[in-house]
Amino acid sequence: MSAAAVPRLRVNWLGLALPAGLLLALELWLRLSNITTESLAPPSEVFVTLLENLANGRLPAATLKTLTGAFGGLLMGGIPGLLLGIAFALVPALDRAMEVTIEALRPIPSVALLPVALMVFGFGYGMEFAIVGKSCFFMMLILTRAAVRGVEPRLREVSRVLRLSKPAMVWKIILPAILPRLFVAFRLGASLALVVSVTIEIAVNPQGLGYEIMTAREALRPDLMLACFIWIGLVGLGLNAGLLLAQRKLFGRAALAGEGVK
Amino acid sequence: MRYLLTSGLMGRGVSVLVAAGVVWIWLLISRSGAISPLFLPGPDKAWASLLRGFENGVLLRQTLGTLQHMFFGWLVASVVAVGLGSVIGISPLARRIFSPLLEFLRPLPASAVIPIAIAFMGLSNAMAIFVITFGTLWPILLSTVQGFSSVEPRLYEVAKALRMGRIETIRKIVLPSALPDILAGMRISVTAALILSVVCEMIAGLDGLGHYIMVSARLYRSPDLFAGVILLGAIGYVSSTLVSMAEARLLRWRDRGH
Amino acid sequence: MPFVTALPKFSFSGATLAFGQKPILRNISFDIPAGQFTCIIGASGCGKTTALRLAAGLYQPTQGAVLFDGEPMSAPRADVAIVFQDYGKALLPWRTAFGNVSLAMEAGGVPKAGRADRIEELLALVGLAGQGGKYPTEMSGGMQQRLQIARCLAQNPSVLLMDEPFGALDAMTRQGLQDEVLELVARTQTTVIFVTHDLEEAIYLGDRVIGLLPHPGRVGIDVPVNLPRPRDQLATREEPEFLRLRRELFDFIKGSEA
Amino acid sequence: MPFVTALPKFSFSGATLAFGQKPILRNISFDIPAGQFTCIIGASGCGKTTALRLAAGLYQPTQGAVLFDGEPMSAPRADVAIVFQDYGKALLPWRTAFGNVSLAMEAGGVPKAGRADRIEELLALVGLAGQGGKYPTEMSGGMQQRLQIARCLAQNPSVLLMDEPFGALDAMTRQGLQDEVLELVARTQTTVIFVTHDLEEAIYLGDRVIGLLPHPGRVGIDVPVNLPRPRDQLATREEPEFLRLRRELFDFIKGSEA
Amino acid sequence: QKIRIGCTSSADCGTAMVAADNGIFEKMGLDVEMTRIALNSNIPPALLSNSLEIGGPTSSVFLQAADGGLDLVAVAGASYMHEASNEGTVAVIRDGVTIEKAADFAGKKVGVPGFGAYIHILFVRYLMENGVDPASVNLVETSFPSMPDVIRTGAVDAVLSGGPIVARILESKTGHLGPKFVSELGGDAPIIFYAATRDWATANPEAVQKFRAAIAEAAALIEADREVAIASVAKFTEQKPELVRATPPSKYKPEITADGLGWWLDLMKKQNLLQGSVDAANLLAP
Ligand SMILES: Nc1ncnc2c1ncn2[C@@H]1O[C@H](COP(=O)(O)OP(=O)(O)OP(=O)(O)O)[C@@H](O)[C@H]1O
Ligand SMILES: Nc1ncnc2c1ncn2[C@@H]1O[C@H](COP(=O)(O)OP(=O)(O)OP(=O)(O)O)[C@@H](O)[C@H]1O
Ligand SMILES: [Mg+2]
Ligand SMILES: [Mg+2]
Repeated sequence: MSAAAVPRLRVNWLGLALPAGLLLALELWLRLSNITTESLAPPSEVFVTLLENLANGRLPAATLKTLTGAFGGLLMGGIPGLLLGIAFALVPALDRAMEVTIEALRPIPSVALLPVALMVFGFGYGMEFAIVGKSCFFMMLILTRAAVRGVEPRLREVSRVLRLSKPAMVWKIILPAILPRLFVAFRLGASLALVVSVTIEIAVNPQGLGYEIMTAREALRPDLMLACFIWIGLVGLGLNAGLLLAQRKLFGRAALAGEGVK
Repeated sequence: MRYLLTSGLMGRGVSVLVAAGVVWIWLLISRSGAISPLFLPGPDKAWASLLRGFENGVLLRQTLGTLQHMFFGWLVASVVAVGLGSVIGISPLARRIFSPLLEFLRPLPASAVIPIAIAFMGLSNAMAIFVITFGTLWPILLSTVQGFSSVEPRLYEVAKALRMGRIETIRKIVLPSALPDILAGMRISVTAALILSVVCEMIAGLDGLGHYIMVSARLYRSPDLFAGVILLGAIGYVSSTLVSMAEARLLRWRDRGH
Repeated sequence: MPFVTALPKFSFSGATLAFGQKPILRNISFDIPAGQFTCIIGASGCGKTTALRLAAGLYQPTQGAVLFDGEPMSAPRADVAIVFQDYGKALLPWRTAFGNVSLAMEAGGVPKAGRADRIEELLALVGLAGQGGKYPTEMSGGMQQRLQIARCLAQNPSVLLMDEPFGALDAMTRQGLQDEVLELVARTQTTVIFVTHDLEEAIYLGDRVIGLLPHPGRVGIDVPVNLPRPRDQLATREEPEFLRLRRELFDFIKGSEA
Repeated sequence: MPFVTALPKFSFSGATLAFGQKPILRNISFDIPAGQFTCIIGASGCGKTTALRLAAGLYQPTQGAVLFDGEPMSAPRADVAIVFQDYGKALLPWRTAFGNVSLAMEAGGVPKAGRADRIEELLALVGLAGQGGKYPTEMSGGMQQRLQIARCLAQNPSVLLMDEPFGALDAMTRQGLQDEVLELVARTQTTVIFVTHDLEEAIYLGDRVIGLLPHPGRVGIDVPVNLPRPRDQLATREEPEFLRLRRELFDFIKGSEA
Repeated sequence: QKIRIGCTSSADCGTAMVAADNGIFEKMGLDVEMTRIALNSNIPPALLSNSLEIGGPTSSVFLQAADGGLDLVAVAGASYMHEASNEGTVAVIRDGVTIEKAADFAGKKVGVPGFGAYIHILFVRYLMENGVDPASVNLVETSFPSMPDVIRTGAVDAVLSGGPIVARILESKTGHLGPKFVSELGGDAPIIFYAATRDWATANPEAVQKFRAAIAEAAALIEADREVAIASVAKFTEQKPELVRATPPSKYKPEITADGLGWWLDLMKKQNLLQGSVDAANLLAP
C-alpha cells in the first residue's frame, strides 16, 4: 500500500531469481538431452546473438518500426475507444442501440482480415495502424465503459446537482475517478498493441520485430528467433515500467486515488 | 422516453436495427464496386456460402473445433489468472517474486509463442489451449490485481477487526469487491480467446474456423472467408452476451438503490 | 408574514414514490413559501432523505408532482444546493478541501481570479480555516461534513437542502454552525429544507417543522414555530413555546414508532 | 467498586500518534478497567476517532503504548468489535443486511445451522426486523448505522468500540438503542469505549467521560459519572448530578474551542 | 522508378537475387529492391495493392489468384521442376512408422507445409495416381521449421518436406526417408515464376523487357557457377551458406510458357482447387 514510498531503483533480486532459474533449467536440458529442434536454442547462445544484433543496430531499427506501428495504432484506436466508452456509459440509450453491432464486430479477429487489409493498405504502417487500431479501439471501449459505470453514484449526483455541463462532468468527475483504471487499460492496450503489431509483422508486413522473428525462423536460426523473442519481452517490460513511472510522475496522487490512501 | 429506450425489448430491437443498417451499408459498398468483390464480397454471397458450408457439414465441424479451443483456453486462463492475481494482490512477497517474470511474458505475442509451444507439445489441442491461456491471461490478471488494490480501505479494516484470515478476506471481501473488474477482464478475455483460437488454428493448422478462413483466403474464396468471419462474429456475440448475463446476475447489487 | 399569496417555492402535491412495488412515500402534500426555513423530522428510515431527493430533482415522483416556482422539478437546478447525508461519498477523494469547494464555483462559471478568496472565506465560515490543503481522507468525519456544507454554499444557492448536515458534529461546533446558517439565511433570504433527527435543532432553526410517519412515509404533523428571531442558543431554548414544541414533537415521534 | 487492583482492560500510557510530521494525539494516558463504560467527547477533529482506532489496534502509536490485558495491542482482536463512524463505507455493498451480519459469524466460525436465527434476533434488536433482504444501498443512513451495530454484536465481543454509532438516528430510535446497549452491556459485562459528540448521551451511558482537547489531541478532562444504574431516560436526565455534569462538560467543550 | 520484387525465403527466386547482387539490374537501368515475404499467398494481394511491382508466387498460388479474379500476368520464369530438385522433395517418416508406398499413407497423419500449395497438390496427385483416396490421409498443416518438432513429439507420422529440413530430421535420428513422391511423378512445370499485375505490365513494357533480359543473364551466370547463387540466396534468406549448399540446387529458366501453366491448371482442376475457368495463354505478359 505504501508502494509509492518505497524508493524505485532497488533491484528486485527475488523477482530475478525465478526467470534465472527457468533459463538455467532450459540451458541444461538443451545441452544434456541433445535433441534436434529448429525452435529452441540454449539461452547462452541466444544471449550472445541478442547482444550482437543489438550492437549492429538491427534490433534497434526493427524495434523503432514496431513501436511506431503499435503506438500509432494504439492512439488511433484507443482514443476514439476511450471517448466512446465514456459516451456509452453515460448514455445508456446509445449503448443499447449499438450493442449488437459492437459486440458482433468486436470479436472478429483482425488476423482474419489481414488479406483484406493487405489489399487496401499494402505493406507498411497503414495496415498496422488499421489492425492494431481495431483491436485497441474495442478494448479501450469496454474497459472505459466498465470503469465509468463503477464510479461512485453519489459523485455523479454531485455533478448533477452542481449542474456541471456534460464535458465538465467528464473532465472533473468521471476522468479523475476512473484515472487509475484508465491507466491499467492504457497499459493493457499498449501490450496488446505490441502483440498485435508483432503478429501482423510475422504474418504479413515485412518490417519490424515480427518480421525479424519470421526471417530468423525461416532461416533456421532459432537463436536469432529467440533473441528477438526475448527482446520483445524486454521492450514490453521497459514500456510498462516507463508507463508506470509516467503515471506516478504526471498524475501523482490523482492517479492513485481510490488505491487505498488511508 | 429514455426509460423506454433503455428498457428491455425495445432497446434490443433498436440495437438489432442498427446492426441491420450496418449490414445494409456493407451491401451498398459491395454493390458499388468500390472494393473488388475478391476482397469484399456482398453479405448475400457470404450468407449463401455460410448456408452451403453448414449443409455439407464442413462449417459445423470447424465451428465446434473453434468453440472447444476457445472455451477451454478461456476457462484455464480465468482460473489461473484469478488465482495468480489473488496471490499477487494480497502478498507483496509474491508480487516481488512473480511480477518481473510476468511483466516480461506479458508483451510476448502469443503468435510467436506457438512455435515454442509446438516444440514442447506438438500439434495438439493441449498446445492450443496452452497458447490461448497464455494470451488471454493478462486482462484478467491485471484487472484482478487492480481490483484488489482498489478495495475500499475501510473494508480491509472491517476484515481485520473481524480477524478474518487471508483466504477468507480474499474470498469474502476482496474478490466480491474486485468482481466488477475481474468480470470486465473476463469479458475482454473471452474475445481474446476467440482471436487466439483462430490464430492457433491458422498457424498450427488445427481444425477450426481459423484454418478454414486461412485456406479460403489462400484460395481467394472470399465468400467462404466472410462466412467464417460472420460465424466468428456470431460466436463472439453469443459468448460475450453470456458473460454479460452472468455479469449482470453477479453484480445485481450494483443496480439497486441510489 | 406578508399577506400576498405568492407562488410557493416548493409545492409537493400528492407526491408518491415507489421503488419497484415498494411504496416509500405516499401522497406527500405541502407548500414551502420562498424564504421559509422548514425542518423535516421523523423516525429512522421513514423517508426523509427520499423526500429531500425529490425536492432536489434527483428522484421523480411516481405519482403526483413536486413543483418548484410552479414548474415540475424534473432535474437538479443550479440554484438548489443539496448537502448529502453520506458526506464521505459525496466528496472527490482526489481533490483537496480547497479543490472540492472550488468545484462548485467552476461549475457555476465563477472566474478563476475571484475564487481563492471566496473559498478561504467559506472554509473559515465552517471552521476549516487553514485546512484547505487537506484531502478528504485526511479529515475527520465532522470536518468532511463541514466541507460539504462549504461546497454547497459556494454555489450561492437560493435554496438549500440539507440532510442531517450536523450529524457528526459536537455540540459546540454544531451550535456555532447552526447560528452561521441562520445568519446566512437571514441575510440572503435563502429557502431551506433541513432534515434532522434532533428535535431541538429542528425547533431552534425552523419556521416550521414537518414530521413524517413511516411505512410508507407520509406527513404526520406540520407545525409552525412561533419563536422570535434572531434566536439565541440559551434564551430561545428556555422559552415555554420551545419546550411545548419539543414535547409535542417528542410525542409524535414516540407515537410514530409504536 | 471492587478493591482488588485488577489488570486494566485497556491501558493507554503516553500514547502519541503522528501522521508524517503532524502530531494528531499527544501523550494520551488512561486506564480502562474491564466492564467499564467509557465515553469520549471532544470537538470535531480533535482526535476521537484516531484514539479509538488506536484502541482497536488499527493504528500503532508512534510513541508510548496501548496495552490490552497488559499486552501491546499490535493488531485487531476477534473479541474487540468496532463500529466505524463512516458506516456507508464499512458495509459490503454486495451483501444484503442479513449477509453483512452473517459475515461476522462466518469470520467467527459459527456453524451455519445456528446463524439464521441469531441474525434475525440481532436485526430485531437494532430495529431492522424483516429488513434482512435489503442491500445497504437500499437502506437509509440510520438503518445502515444500525446494521453495522448488529454486525458488531454478532461478533460476541468482550469489548465494544463505538464511533458515534447513533449519529444518524432520531431521538426515539436513539434512546431505544441506548437502552438496548446498556442492557446488553450489563448482561454481558462488556467493556465499552464510546465516542460521541452528544454530551447528554455520554453522561447517560457512561461510567466515566473523557474529554479530549484538540491540536494535538490530549486528555483535557476525565470525570466519573456517579449516577445509579439501571438508568432511566426520564429520571436519570433530571438528576442534579446529570445536570451538573452536563454543565461541566459543556464548559469544557466551549473552552476547548476558544 | 523503383521496382520492388517480393519473394519468399527460398532459393526459387535465385535469379532475381543474383541479378540484384551482381549489378545486372543496375546495368539494365532498373532500380530494384528485394523484399522478403512471409507467406507466398501474400504476394498476389501485395502486387494488387502496389506494395510490390513484381513478385514470385508459386504456380498454384498464382493460378488460384487468377481463378479468384486477380488480374495478374506471368512476366518471366524462375524455378522449374527437374530431376535433382524433385529428388529433394520427399516424405520423411517418423521412426517406428512404416510407410514405403502410396497405399501406406492411408489412415496416417501427415504434415504438409501448406494446404493448396505446391507440395500439397503434388502429393494429392501422387496419391490419386496410385489409387489412394486422398480423403483417407489425415493431412495437417505444418510449417517447415516445426517439422523436426512434430516428428520428434510424435504429433504426426510423416512430413512432406524438402531442403535442409530433411537433413536435420535425418541427423536427429527421429525419422527416415520415405517415398520420393515428386520424382516418382516427374514433371518439368514451373514451381515459382515472376508475376505482376496486368496493369503494371502493360504500362511498363520496357521495364518488363529489361527485367526478362536481366533474369536471363542471371540464369546463365548461375548455370556457369552455382556458388554465385548460393551466396545470393544465403544473403537474401539469411540462411547459413552451408545450409543452402546442402540443398539440392534449383533449376532456373527465364522463360515461362502457357504449357507449363497448363500442366498445373489440369492438375488443380482435377483436385477441385479451381472454381472458374482460366485460360493459361491469357496469363502471360506480352
Ligand atoms: N434505492 C432504494 N431502493 C429501495 N428502497 C429504498 C431505497 N432508498 C431508500 N429505500 C427505503 O426507503 C425508506 C426510506 O429511506 P430514507 O433514506 O428516505 O430514510 P430516512 O428517513 O432518510 O432515514 P434516516 O434518518 O435513517 O437517514 C427506507 O425503508 C429504505 O429502506
Ligand atoms: N490519515 C490521516 N492523515 C492525516 N491527518 C489525519 C488523518 N486522519 C485524521 N487526520 C487528522 O487528525 C485529526 C483528528 O482526526 P479524527 O478523525 O480523529 O477526529 P475526530 O475527533 O474523530 O473528529 P469528528 O468528531 O469530526 O469525527 C484531524 O485534524 C484530521 O485532519
Ligand atoms: Mg436519511
Ligand atoms: Mg471521528
